[in-house]
Amino acid sequence: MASTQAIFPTAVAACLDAAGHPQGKLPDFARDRGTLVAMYSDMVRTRTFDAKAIALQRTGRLGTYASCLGQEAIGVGVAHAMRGDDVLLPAFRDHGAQLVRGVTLEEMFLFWGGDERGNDFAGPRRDFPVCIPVASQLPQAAGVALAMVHKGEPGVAVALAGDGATSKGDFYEALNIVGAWHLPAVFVINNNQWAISMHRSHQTACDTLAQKAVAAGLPGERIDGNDVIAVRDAVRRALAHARAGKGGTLIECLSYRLGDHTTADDASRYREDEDVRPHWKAEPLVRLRSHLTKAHGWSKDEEDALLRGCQSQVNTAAERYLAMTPEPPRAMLDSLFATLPEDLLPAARELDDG
Amino acid sequence: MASTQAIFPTAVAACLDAAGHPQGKLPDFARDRGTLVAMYSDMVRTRTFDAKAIALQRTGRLGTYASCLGQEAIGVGVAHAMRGDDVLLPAFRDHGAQLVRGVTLEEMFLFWGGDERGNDFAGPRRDFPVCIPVASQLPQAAGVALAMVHKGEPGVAVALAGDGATSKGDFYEALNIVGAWHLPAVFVINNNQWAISMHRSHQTACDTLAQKAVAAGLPGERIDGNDVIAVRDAVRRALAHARAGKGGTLIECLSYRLGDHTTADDASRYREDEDVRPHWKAEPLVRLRSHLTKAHGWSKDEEDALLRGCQSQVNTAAERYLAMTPEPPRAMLDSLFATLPEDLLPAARELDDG
Amino acid sequence: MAEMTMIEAIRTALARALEDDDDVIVMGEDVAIDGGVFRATDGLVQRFGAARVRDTPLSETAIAGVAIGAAAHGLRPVAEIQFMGFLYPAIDQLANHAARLRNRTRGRLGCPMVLRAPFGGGIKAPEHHSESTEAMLAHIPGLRVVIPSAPAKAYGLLLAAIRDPDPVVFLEPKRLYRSVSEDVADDGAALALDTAFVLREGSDVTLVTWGAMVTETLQAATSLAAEGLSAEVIDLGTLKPYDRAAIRASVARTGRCVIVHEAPLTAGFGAEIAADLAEHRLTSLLAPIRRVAGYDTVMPYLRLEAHYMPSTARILDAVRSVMEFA
Amino acid sequence: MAEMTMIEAIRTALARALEDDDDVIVMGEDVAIDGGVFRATDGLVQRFGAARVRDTPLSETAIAGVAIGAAAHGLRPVAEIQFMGFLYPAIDQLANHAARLRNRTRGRLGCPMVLRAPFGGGIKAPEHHSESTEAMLAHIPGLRVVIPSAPAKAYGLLLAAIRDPDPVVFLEPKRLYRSVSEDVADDGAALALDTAFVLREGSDVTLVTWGAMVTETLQAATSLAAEGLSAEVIDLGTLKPYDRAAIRASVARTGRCVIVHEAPLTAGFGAEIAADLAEHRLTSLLAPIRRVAGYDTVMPYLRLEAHYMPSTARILDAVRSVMEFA
Ligand SMILES: Cc1ncc(C[n+]2csc(CCOP(=O)(O)OP(=O)(O)O)c2C)c(N)n1
Ligand SMILES: Cc1ncc(C[n+]2csc(CCOP(=O)(O)OP(=O)(O)O)c2C)c(N)n1
Ligand SMILES: [Mg+2]
Ligand SMILES: [Mg+2]
Repeated sequence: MASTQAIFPTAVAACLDAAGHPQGKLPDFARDRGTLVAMYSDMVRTRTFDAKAIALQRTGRLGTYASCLGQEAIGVGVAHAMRGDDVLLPAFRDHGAQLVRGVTLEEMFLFWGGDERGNDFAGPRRDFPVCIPVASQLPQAAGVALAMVHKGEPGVAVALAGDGATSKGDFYEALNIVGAWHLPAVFVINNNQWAISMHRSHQTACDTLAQKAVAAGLPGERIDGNDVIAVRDAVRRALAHARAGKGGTLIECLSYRLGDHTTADDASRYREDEDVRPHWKAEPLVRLRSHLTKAHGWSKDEEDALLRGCQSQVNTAAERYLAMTPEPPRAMLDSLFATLPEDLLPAARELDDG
Repeated sequence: MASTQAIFPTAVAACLDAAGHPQGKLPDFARDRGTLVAMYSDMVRTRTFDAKAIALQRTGRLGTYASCLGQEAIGVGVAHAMRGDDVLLPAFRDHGAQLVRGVTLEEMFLFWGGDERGNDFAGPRRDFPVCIPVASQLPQAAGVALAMVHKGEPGVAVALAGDGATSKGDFYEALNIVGAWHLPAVFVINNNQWAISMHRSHQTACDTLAQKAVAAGLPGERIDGNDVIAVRDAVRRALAHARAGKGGTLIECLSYRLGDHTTADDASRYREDEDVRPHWKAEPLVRLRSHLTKAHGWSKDEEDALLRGCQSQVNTAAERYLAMTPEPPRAMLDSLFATLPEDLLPAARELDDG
Repeated sequence: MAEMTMIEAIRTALARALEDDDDVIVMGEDVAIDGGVFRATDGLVQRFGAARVRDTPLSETAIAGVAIGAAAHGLRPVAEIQFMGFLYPAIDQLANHAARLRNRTRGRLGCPMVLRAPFGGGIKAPEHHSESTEAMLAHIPGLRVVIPSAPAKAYGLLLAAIRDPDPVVFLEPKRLYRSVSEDVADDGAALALDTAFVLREGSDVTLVTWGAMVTETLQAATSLAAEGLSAEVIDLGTLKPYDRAAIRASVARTGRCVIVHEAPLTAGFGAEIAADLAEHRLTSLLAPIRRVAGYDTVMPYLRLEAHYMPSTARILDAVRSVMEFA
Repeated sequence: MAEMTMIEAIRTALARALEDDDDVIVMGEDVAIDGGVFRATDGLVQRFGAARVRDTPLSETAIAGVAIGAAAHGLRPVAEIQFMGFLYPAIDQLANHAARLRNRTRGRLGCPMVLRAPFGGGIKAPEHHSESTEAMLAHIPGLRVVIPSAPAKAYGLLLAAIRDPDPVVFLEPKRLYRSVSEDVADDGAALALDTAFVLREGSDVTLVTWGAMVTETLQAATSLAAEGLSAEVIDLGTLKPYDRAAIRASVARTGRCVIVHEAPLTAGFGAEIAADLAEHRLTSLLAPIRRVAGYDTVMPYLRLEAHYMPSTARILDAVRSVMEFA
């Protein structure tokens, strides 16, 4: 029972308050200016990418896009806690995590622009592509963890999912098998309070999402998802736990979806601006910037340089993406199987001719 | 949090110990001799049916059959707690519950003998037929509960499922929607320790199955499933709770599968006789009989008469079942739709001719 | 009569059904306050209340299972799966339960539910938002599969589906949601299920299709007419059970058949139609039966999507090849 | 060489694969100590240990999803679904992930998994234990569907499936598990996938089938021979992608085709074969293509099951009707 009772404190672990004041002693890594600046920079880069992606979509140059506005700390914190030999299984709102893992901005534009090459990352070769069917990446994460155990690799499978995802059977079956098989897998829930139009309070009668870990005999934790230090620290601990052979963890990160669900959504249909406004006060970038400024002398110049740098990186990547010619039509067949079966030759010929 | 913390006591509620001694004050209904005798009789009738079904299967006169040996108290206790306007959604091992609900012995033989007419109960017209795909009856129970609420009926949907069923996504999705929608549904888990060859300890890392209710924000309870009084009492309370508009409950009943999984199974492949033997000491019939004898003067004559009565009822039903001619082949089409579509006319003709 | 898009016609039919029958409820992800991601249910919760127009948690298995339980206990649930690519977790409930409940209880319990799902590509949607897996569903005995191809048909067929005593999967070609409008009378009149629609009469070749591909198919027929070729265009309307008689009759007259669908070729529903003709109208056939279908691959992401979708040109090529056949 | 039943051949192939390649793991419900409900994995856990032969919790979605994740990360999982009727909850993972992973990552991640499932009726099993839904799976682009029809084929095809770099659904006709035995060499030799087997050569009519129905089909061919009719019998072996060339070539010679399958007629896989012939071999056809298939209804409970299963007599009727056709 020990493991399951641990989650009952509904307290939300945070390292910084909304104004950026440390809450008690910070974790070791968070006392290093360079580390904090790296995390901050990645959050800014993520937000810059996000804004550009929305702009491209609005002008018809990108497909439907899911903004991560206000949730940058989760992806960035998670990926900063991970090692190269871990594997990330992202959902569709985890741009920050993908960027930190080494997926390039150009690859990300390609993916959201509707080009499969965007999933053929040059960087984290074993990371999974974005997963669209909600929660279906979670059983796969258990499978990756199983392969790691089997091969004696020291890695951990880390999957991200939303609050809505916790209602799916997949989530639960995966969590249960992680528990039953004692697998090195960490599930991080981005509880951004919304699943399209459904508020978290209607998604489940649970007080917390972390308590769902109780159903699998796993430890669950609640973290302030606007606090990148807290996210990273919680994931770091969960990864160490898993790497030590102690099994998986469910981490609920509390955040807020400041934007629409996707560019195809209009959140004003189901929530008021007044509901959203207070959450701007708690958003993750301001918080870490305040802390950096107060505790590490982060300057206006540094900030400006960072913003300019991110903007130019993102613009360059967007230009490269836009300049890239689409694949030839028969690319839709070429990677379906390792070797094209004969059955598909007529289609391949048609596509070549067409 | 109150609702979810309630389950943490791992204590198992029981009214009688294995020797039939009352543990504290018995619930009101359990002080009435007639009520106890009725429950006892239903358990004996269930066990008699069970033995006959196995015998018929062994001689090729019934299909594969799932014995409920040792688990009679669960079905009988559940159904005795229910009212006529409740709806039962049974799994495949809930013969006791079906019998008490009014499904006839003959209908049950028909079903297990491979005849759909066995599901066309004359008695509980709104109860569901036996559900084979594990856990798939649970979302349906939520749907029945929804219909009851919608129609202003005072009923509760009661579904039975096994310990293995609690690993399925269906179980969890159903439980979650019962919680989220506050539906009058009660899920009773027959934790008979086995899912075919998998012991409960491998099915999930949870210490209890009742704690899985925590994932849905529902109350969960653990009951001694060999104690028909305790089962009935727990279900009675859960039904009252649901009828009062307070929502659903998950009840874990601890029992033991004394027989093979089904007549197609050979449990000696995966468990030792020594593992099973101690559980015979806790089985439900002996327990209630001891209590009846000690507290209510249940006599040897009464016992003999009961056994004889059950035997003759079961034999008569079996004979009627065996004498019943199968439906004509085209019955396989006649109830597929409310009205046979034209598309099926050629098949109907073929079946009529063939 | 009012001019409506297909999405408006669907909404109007849902409102009509909710109005007419208290047992009708609407449920699905985002169907209430948001009005559905395509707005099919816009305004319904305001009009009929949150008890009858219900947002579900994000769980497709539960959506289908709850609909079944509710239907068996006397409601007429109209459940929505947000996109057909997310329907797979509901198939177990559909195939193992919805489609069987009446049969296995020999009529004691019915399952008058409708499962709506937008389907098909061509709107440059993200991955998994463009599937056409109607053939998988049409293989399940006991299930009806209905696909409207225009606003008035959507209205009449949806009402028929809701009133039908058996389970219906109602697949809505999302490419047509807003692309065409026509006059629709909100008169509560249902259209007959299991009956094909002849969209255009013709004598030289029979074109059979359903859903969004009626657009390209009718375009092809128009082009052919300009060339002096008379194409009959049949819209199945109901895929299972489908109107074999209508197609056989048409092909008996024309002697030629081209079947058009967006789903992958192999084991697509076009195969069933061709097979039926190869058995029952072989001697009428003057030319091979051609299927113009999606390629046997995953619907590509949006940059290549247009190359996947069967085009008017591909239909015309196929028709010409069967016309030239001798 | 040893005489083996199909279940023994499958077990032997699994042992061989486990022996040859450390990345192969076997997983499913009751596959370890119990050796599988049909004993396909009997003795494997004792020989290869509980880390490689794994009992899973009762959760088919997880079984498929775990297999995908493990395959993508370098293992070669052979997962078992206990009965095909319980495969539906795995379809989402199969269709939306297993079948697509290589394509959507442009080859970066593969999915070399095998999902085994016993299928088909005729053993008087309980409800939901007798399905044949191979056509649904064969419609999914990117998936291979393989069905053996005899012990040696089961051995060779299963090894091929396990070694294949792409996902394979391996459907085992459970009616044949113990009904026939033949010599099987445990020589580690795989059979070619995607290639049909000509079980019997003939010149008058082509009978196409797969799985357990080879029994009745061969019986029919024998009866026909006694009447002086020469039937060619083709066993597909792989349903997707299937050996269109072999069937077209046979029908080009015989001019007549009868397709036999146990699954319901409508949108069954027989439709695909007939449709392919109606397009590519129309001029060779001397008679209508007949499909002898299950009726479009739910497999009945055991008392009526025999009336559902396509019988030798029904096959003979169909063959006679195409032979008499003029
Ligand atoms: C299985 C499935 N059902 C429905 C959808 C459509 N859909 C996309 S995102 C979404 C809401 C997801 O909510 P949540 O899990 O909280 O993630 P968030 O969008 O908030 O990041 C829905 C319903 C889907 N992608 N997958
Ligand atoms: C979804 C599904 N998977 C597999 C099976 C095969 N099967 C039948 S019973 C069973 C074990 C069920 O265990 P449990 O839920 O504990 O019920 P019990 O048999 O102990 O009553 C299995 C795996 C099934 N019926 N349904
Ligand atoms: Mg969310
Ligand atoms: Mg059990």
